[in-house]
Amino acid sequence: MTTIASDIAIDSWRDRSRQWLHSVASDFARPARAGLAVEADLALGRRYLAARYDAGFAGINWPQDYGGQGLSHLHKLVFEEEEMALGMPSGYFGISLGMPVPILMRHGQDRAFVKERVTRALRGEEIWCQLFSEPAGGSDLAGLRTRAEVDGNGWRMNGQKLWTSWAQYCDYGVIVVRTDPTVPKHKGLTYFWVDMKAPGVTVRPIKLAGGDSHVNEVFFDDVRLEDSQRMSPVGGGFGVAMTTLMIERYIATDSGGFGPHLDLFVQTARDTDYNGRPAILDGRVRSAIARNHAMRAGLDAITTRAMRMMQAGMEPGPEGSLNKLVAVRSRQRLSELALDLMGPAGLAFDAHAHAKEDWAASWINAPTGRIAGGADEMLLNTIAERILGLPQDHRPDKGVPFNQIPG
Amino acid sequence: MTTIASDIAIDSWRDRSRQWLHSVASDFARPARAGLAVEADLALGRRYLAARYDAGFAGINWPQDYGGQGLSHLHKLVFEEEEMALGMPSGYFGISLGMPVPILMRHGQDRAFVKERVTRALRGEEIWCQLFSEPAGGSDLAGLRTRAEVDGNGWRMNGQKLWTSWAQYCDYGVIVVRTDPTVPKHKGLTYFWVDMKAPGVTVRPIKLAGGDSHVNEVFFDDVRLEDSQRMSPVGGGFGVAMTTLMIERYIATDSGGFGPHLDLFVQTARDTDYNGRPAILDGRVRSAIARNHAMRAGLDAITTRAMRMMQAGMEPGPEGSLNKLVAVRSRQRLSELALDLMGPAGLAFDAHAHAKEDWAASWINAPTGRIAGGADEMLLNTIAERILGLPQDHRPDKGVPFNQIPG
Amino acid sequence: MSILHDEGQVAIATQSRRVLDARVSKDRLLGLIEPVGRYDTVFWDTAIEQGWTALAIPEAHGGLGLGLIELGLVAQATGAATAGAPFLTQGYGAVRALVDGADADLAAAWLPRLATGEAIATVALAEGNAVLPPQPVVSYADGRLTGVKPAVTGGLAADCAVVWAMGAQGPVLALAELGEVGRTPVHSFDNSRLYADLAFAATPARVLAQGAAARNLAHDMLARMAVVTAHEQVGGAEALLFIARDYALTRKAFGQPIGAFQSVKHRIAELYGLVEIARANAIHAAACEGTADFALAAADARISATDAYDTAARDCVQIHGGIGVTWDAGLHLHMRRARSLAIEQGNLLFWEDYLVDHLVGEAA
Amino acid sequence: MSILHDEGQVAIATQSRRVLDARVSKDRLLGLIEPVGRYDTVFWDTAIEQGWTALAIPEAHGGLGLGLIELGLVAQATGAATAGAPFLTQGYGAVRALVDGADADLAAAWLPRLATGEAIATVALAEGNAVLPPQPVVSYADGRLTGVKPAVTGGLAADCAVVWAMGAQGPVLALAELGEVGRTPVHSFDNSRLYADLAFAATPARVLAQGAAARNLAHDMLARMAVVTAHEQVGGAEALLFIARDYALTRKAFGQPIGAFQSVKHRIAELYGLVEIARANAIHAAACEGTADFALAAADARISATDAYDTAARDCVQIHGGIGVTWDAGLHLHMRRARSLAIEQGNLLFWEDYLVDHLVGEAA
Repeated sequence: MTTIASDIAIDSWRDRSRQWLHSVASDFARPARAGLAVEADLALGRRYLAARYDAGFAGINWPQDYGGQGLSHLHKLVFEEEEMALGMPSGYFGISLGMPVPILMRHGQDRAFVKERVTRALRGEEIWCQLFSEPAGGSDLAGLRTRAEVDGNGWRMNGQKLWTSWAQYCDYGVIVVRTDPTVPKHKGLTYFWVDMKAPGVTVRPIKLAGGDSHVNEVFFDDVRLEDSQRMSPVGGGFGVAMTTLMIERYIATDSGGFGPHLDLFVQTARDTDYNGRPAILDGRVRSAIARNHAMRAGLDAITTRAMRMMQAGMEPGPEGSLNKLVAVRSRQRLSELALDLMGPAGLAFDAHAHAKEDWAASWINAPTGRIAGGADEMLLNTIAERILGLPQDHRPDKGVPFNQIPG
Repeated sequence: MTTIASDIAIDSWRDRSRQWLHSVASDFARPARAGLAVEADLALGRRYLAARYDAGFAGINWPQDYGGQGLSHLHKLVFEEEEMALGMPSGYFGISLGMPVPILMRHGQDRAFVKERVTRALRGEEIWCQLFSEPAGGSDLAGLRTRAEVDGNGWRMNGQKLWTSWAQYCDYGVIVVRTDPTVPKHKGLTYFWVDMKAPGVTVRPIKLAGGDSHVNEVFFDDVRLEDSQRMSPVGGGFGVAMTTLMIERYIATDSGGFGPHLDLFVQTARDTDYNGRPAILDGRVRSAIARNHAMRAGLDAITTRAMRMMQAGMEPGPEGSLNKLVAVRSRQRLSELALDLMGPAGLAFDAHAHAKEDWAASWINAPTGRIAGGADEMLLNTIAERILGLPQDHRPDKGVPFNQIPG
Repeated sequence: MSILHDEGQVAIATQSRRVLDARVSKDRLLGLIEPVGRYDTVFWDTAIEQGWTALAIPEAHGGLGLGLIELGLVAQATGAATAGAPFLTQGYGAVRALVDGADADLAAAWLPRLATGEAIATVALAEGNAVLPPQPVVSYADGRLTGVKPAVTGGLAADCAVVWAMGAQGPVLALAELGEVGRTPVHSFDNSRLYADLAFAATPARVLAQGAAARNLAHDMLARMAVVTAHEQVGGAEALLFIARDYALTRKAFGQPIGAFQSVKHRIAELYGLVEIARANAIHAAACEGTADFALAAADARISATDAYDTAARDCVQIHGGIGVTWDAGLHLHMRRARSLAIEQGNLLFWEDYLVDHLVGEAA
Repeated sequence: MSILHDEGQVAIATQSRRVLDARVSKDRLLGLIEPVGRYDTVFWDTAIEQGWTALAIPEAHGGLGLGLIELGLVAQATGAATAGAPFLTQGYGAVRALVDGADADLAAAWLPRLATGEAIATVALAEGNAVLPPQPVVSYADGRLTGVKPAVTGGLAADCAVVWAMGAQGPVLALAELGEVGRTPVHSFDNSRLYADLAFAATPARVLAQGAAARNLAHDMLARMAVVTAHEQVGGAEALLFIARDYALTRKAFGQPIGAFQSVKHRIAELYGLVEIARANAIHAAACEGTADFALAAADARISATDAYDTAARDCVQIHGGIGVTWDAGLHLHMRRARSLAIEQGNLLFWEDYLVDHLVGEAA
């Protein structure tokens, strides 16, 4: 990203980051992780986060009195870029430090408690998850059914959440529940944090199409919540949840759609023969490379510009929301084409391969990417409504009290 | 179409048709029409229809006592296939004989009058148009505003119609008007025929994007309609109109999307050099040819099967409705690619070229094809609702009296 | 030819669907995805019991003497059921080679056993990315085959294979028993396809055809297998179309069935178009068996069916949202099968080129 | 480099849009489609008055000494207005050739007149379908050009042209006055582009560069013109995006604005994506002027902009329904311009190959 390199301060920051990362690469980077089962890899990840904390690269854009570095969002992005390049085992903590913990910092009531949680989360000692989606909910956040009723000076929670990433390894979670079923859908929600080890909490991993099980069903059976665990006004949970989702959408940016880099496709196309000559000489393959290159370059330019604007203290444009929609969808097609080109070799499958480095893994997991964190159709609606001001879809449930909506 | 050729009766019919068509080709076929202005071409067309009538090829699947031949729909399709191959000037009468006149035969009250009209229409002496769409209507037939009020023993009509093909050359038309604005939209419509030369009728041609003007605005200013001109029960016009549209959708079938035959694209790709070798050797071009060939072959197979079923006295499946949707959309892209391949030569434009024989003409007129006779989106809705049983779109105007719908 | 099915054909279609609906279990199929070397014996026993193995084998050799149309109808049913064994298409290819190329005793030795399902046959033409390499590396000399054929479909279980190999006077098609052949399993995303690298080491084999005759026979086998595969793909795509339609009718979001949203509704309508076009091509191709149009019709069918199945898998999962990407929902059975069928015996690029070559008369 | 525009650049963008909104008349443009040889003098006078002709010319030669970023912003405005004269992009290509290749007196003879708009320049590189033929048919010898350059943009009105021709020691770039040159108009679907076949018959010309230098300069001209064209295409696509959005908000069907139907709504959202990606690429490319990334960035910009404009034309018309295909509605002004810009100076296939060649380091 030449534009960043042109910035001296950032430039030296990138050097420092790279320097440290390479100094610990032998212990933590991609080669060290090869073939590790999830549990072992997670343990390695915890050690990595501790080391990162001690080295002063944790909570880069968080206030110092929470153990952060007090630097800019841009500094954070630069470090993560270098981190991702080496394939450090930080993925397990991405959601935890990305959404729930910042929300806790902002809305947690007991500051001493908050401070301890934040530190432990930064050191990888504790992990937080985000409990939003539900079986009936799908993309419809306001349709949540999990409920909490007043119980003495606190609350009693019952219900079920779905698609909770890494819940099986989590110590705490943030959750949105219905505290008033008698008001219209999004008005009756409240935001809490919950102890995942508390009695009545059951976590059941869900195996995904690709074969892995990093998402979970979570059941709540008369789980006790203190009112001090509340992080929004009663009935004001929807707003807090939306900010979380916005953060999420903004953090998730990879013009490769979290699949392989285009260089890998070019390599595949050069190494594979088709009709007795390298496949890269075929017009269909060249077109796919060119179109994807142009698309990714555009998304990268959008991200770069957003960074420059943040640097200049400006608000980046809304076009950032395009990234996931466009990139993941294209990754799916490109992965299919790569498998086609590989021919018989494309039939092989390695269950431990990473989606960013293997076409079959990228292809089989692509549909999850198109749905997680906002399905394509939802993103298109968001763009159409929030950016272009087009009308909302017809919604029969609008303004109807939740308990009067036909199941 | 080998399947038809395999049928003896049809086979000999095809020979007879071809024989006659070639016997008059020198007077009427494509070469004879080259460079003719619309009026001259239309005059030629009228002479052709008279000849066709005298030769016993008019109204092929119509009852004999209306001057038809009393043969099957399949016989008709076979003849038209041969006719189209030679480029006979029958296009001006396609709508007239395709929709309005059959409706007149079925629903006209004064049989003597009907019989005379049918004969003259078959001989090309009179042309009928179809007055459905309106400025406010678009794809929404039930939203028509043109109204007819009871006036003594007849009706008085006022309003405006739009997109009426060949109206400037028409003697009569069939029309759907609102006779009761106090009932829900589609319930207040009635179906009439109208004399296009009657006082109060004004026809104004509309120039289209491609430069031609075969469609018109038609204004009705206190036009008198006798009740004998009514062709549906009062308030029962919607049903009759829908049958007309169904006929239309069924008649309109050309896997080339009414653009050039794929052979012309293959020719273009062979004659054009790209990167110093024939463009047909480029994978992108080959892919376009193969995909379009497969798509058209599928549509042709669907049509062929429908014909075989009709022959066997069976009801063809609903998949016929795919033809226009898929074919015209693909024609648009293929035409663009052809222009791209031609390079500088692709920039040239001949205002008199036919869309079926020229890429620029095909490209510039393709959008009209995607909208006329049911826009893509409407066809998709029809397929989804009528064939797959998916729910209708939300329609706020449903069940609301027409005069209470906010403009 | 006729593209309208007669009563017998309609019966085959309904019966094959009915029996598979009754006997194929999604959970059993899910259990076959990850382990290597296993296939759905219940399905295969059914295929034998129903006479599908005998369908396209001449009556003289204990078969039913039926053709591509009937086999296609069965393949459509097996495609809808994501059948857990790959032998039907491969077996048909081998049978055609035996019928057209084998001498009486060889045909008599194998065809009856293939008809009863005692023996399983496959086809090994491709090497690397070449579907039919002009100069195959696997060599034939003195009645023996030597060399490796990669990722042969059904290779882990087949008893014999029709092999495309290089002989002294150019390429040959030879039949080899696989008893002594080295089989290296290929761990795949669709393991019930039983892919194996077959290593021939001076393996005894009988020549079925050589030179031009071998090439023509191989091309005919490819086109015929393509038509069967196309039917299988159509069956899978149609099944996904119905799954998507039914889900869109029942699943609610924002207070209405998701099928009321045009993004879902039109996606399903477009799927319908892809499926019907592919189906029409497949039926047409089967009906063209033996005519001059066959090669072109086979390519039309294969191209539109591959596109339809891949697209249906992509879209049906997307329409399901989160539930669609779970292991247990099993939509990935179709997703995986759509890919494996797309790659086996020639990817889209191969069939596009095959079509254009035939169209402009530069056929190999 | 910077991809954030400074105040001066923002001013250029706003001012150029404002003045064109005020002075460009759709009816006048519609009147230019069918007749051959006419262009929008009001627009061109405006371009001169606004100093757009001087924008990229060195101050030493009476220009403003600005670069691709500024010219790109103007081009975006002219694209939005479907400007009725093609001289800006062509002129810029010629200016670059003169700046890089011409000796002092030749530069001094032409650049000031191009800056003031007294003279109009164009570029004639292509022959047949070759954007930059390795062996051009048009020949250069003894200071004279001979041969025909087909469908040269602006060829009917230009005073001089930079011509790609074959000299004794390989290809050359030469500047020729067009006074005596035979011009055959090409009747086009976008006639204000002023296409003409230019027939050189021993036409006096001055060499700007030869051999490798000529090839490099020609490639640089192509990439630079591609970036300007990309900005023009982005402007057009964005204009269509807004037209579609506004229509979807006002036009009603079935009792609600058509923008409430997802088929329309999502189509417009997808357009937004294409436009923003193309815009980002165009801005990035302009900012890369003179860097090693320039060629690749130019191809990225040209490819995404061509796709965005063609798609926007297709979809915006479709969203409008019947009214969209009328002559008077004028959407076909964009439809036509999207096609003419897609074809001029290299179609999508050319730029795709250009990109891949540079990416894998096989650049010509």
